[in-house]
Amino acid sequence: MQLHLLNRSVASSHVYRDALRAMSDDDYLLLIEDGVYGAVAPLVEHFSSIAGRLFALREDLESRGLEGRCAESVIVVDTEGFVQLTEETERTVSWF
Amino acid sequence: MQLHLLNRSVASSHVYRDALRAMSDDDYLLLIEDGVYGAVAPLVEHFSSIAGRLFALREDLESRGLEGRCAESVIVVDTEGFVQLTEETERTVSWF
Amino acid sequence: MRYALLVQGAPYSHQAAHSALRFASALIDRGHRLETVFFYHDGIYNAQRLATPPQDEPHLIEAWQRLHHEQGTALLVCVAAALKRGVIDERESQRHGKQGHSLAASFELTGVGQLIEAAMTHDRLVTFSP
Amino acid sequence: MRYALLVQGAPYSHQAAHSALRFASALIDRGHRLETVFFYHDGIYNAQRLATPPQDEPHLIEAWQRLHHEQGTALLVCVAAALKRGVIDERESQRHGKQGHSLAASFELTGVGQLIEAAMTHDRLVTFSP
Amino acid sequence: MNNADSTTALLVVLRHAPHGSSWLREGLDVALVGAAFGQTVDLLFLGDGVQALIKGQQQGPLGQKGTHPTLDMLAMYDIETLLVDVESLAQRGLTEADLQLPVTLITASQLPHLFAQHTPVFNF
Amino acid sequence: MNNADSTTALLVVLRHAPHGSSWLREGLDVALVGAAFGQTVDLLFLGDGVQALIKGQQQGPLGQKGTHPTLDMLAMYDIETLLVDVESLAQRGLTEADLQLPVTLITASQLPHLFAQHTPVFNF
Repeated sequence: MQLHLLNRSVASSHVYRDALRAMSDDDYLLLIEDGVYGAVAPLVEHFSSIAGRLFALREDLESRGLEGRCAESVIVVDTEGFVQLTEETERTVSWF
Repeated sequence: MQLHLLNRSVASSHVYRDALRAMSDDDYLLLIEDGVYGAVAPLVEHFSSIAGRLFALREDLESRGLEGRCAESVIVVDTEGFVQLTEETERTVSWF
Repeated sequence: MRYALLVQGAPYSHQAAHSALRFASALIDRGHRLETVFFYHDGIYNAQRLATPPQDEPHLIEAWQRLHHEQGTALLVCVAAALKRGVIDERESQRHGKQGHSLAASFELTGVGQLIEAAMTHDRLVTFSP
Repeated sequence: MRYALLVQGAPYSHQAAHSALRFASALIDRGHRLETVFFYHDGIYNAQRLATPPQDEPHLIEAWQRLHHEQGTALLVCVAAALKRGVIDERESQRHGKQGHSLAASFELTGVGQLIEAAMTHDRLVTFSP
Repeated sequence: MNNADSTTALLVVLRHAPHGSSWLREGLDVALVGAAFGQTVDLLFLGDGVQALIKGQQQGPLGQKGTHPTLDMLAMYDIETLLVDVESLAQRGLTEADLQLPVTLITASQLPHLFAQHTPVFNF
Repeated sequence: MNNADSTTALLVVLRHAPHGSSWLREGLDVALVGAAFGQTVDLLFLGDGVQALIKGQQQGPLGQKGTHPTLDMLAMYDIETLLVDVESLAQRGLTEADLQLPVTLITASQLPHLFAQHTPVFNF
């Protein structure tokens, strides 16, 4: 089981598609940095195939003014939660 | 009349869309660096709206092994031709 | 657990270094050990000795150095990536007939082999890229 | 015509500097004048004094310096972008209580105002970005 | 306007989001300095750049400065024309009400004219 | 293989095109060093990375080195598994016949398994 990190907005980069294609059925995806723009409707629809396994980093949402805009389907974690996700998964793969 | 430069592949970046949207009817678009991957079929279809005004830089095609693969609709220029395009147009706008 | 970080973004150009430092602090707070940070690609600019950020901005190079002093974290800089980008230590400088050095204290130039080893020997490797 | 270039990519990381240098040479061959190159964003790393590329790779910093010597091209480096990234001259180094400098010869630190002026006073401004 | 004599205004196009990279900050610096030098400066927020205007932004991790305070200073520099691409807003689920400042909305058909009428154009 | 004892191989994912940036070169360096250290290394060409394999590449401007000579050296380092994402090829109008070296084609359904079975994964 792996944790994938994505730091690009789905609105400007195609890399999220490769990240999704590389994910196994129990893998997690954590949106960080500019990736968190993808946690907001309507862009979050690009992640409908991984409902329940999509996370976004609270600090990056907050700094971008997105905390109240984040879709309900996204699980928001702070950096401590990010570390926890790396504990629970075997390996981290970064997409940029 | 303006010369637009694009250095990103249409296969990985959306920026070509904004470049096309910003272009006037007589503007030119020159593909350079990784932008030249967009001069090859089927990716070149993304530029069908500017047929006759789409250029690609020969040196960047050659170094990437694309010289023989470049679509016929694309006007290939070398760096001297690139300079000429900047002479003929009032202004250059770079998209990256 | 024993963590290694791979940092590939230049400081002050991309958020990679900020994110990595914040992650570093959180993993230490959770009782883990940050043994190694490996700087590769433009990440090697994090070891730039003369970085002079504005007073109201975080000094990222000093933040890395604090990790080294307080946690014993090894700050490893890929020598091939660093040399061509002009981040070099006194020894490399002399070897190439140059004057002066640009590698900040507490960072050390090393080979990519150390990254492979870090990946093999640590429990976790997390990459922060531009 | 009088040309200015704006270079925003780090050498050896992105093709921007290569492309800009090739364009520079071609415009000179066509009888134009390259008066100014302005380095901004990660382009300021083109002025990194201690860059030590492998022998089989082009030395981009020296290529810029040749332009300066042979064509009188001004090599202007944005001081705000350069300071935080650690590319500083002797004067800034002393002013900030540091030892040594990292700005290559023939390059000069200057403000963004010079970029605005270059854009206004030259016939053409062409930007090369990462 | 500072420079009513000038026949054209300078256009600074902002296409990057805050925090993730320094492009937005460095683009704004060009705009501010241009204005300080007496040029008329128009700003165009395009693509991810429209996210610079989202209300309620804060500092980033480790005290990384945001660009939202700079936006509030634009008026002091006589930068009053904030052009925003409608399509970029819509793609991101944003409306004018979500933005920190009053803006002028630009439709697709106006975009080419904007680029054609300004000299120079700085694209960040 | 150098390291038949090792239960897992190292996966280096190459996602960037040659010449435009140094990502591809630096990713290949990690693969070569990994192999020199006795690890089993598999390469996956994904997205723009498949363009690294296009036949007939040359030096870039000013003698900028390409990565195509490095690819020819992979076999000497016992890096024999060159995995190529079929979908990335198709999107770019490429087929196996366009490539410089023999490769193993990977379909969408095999991709997750590849990432799951290798440790570590370096994504460039």
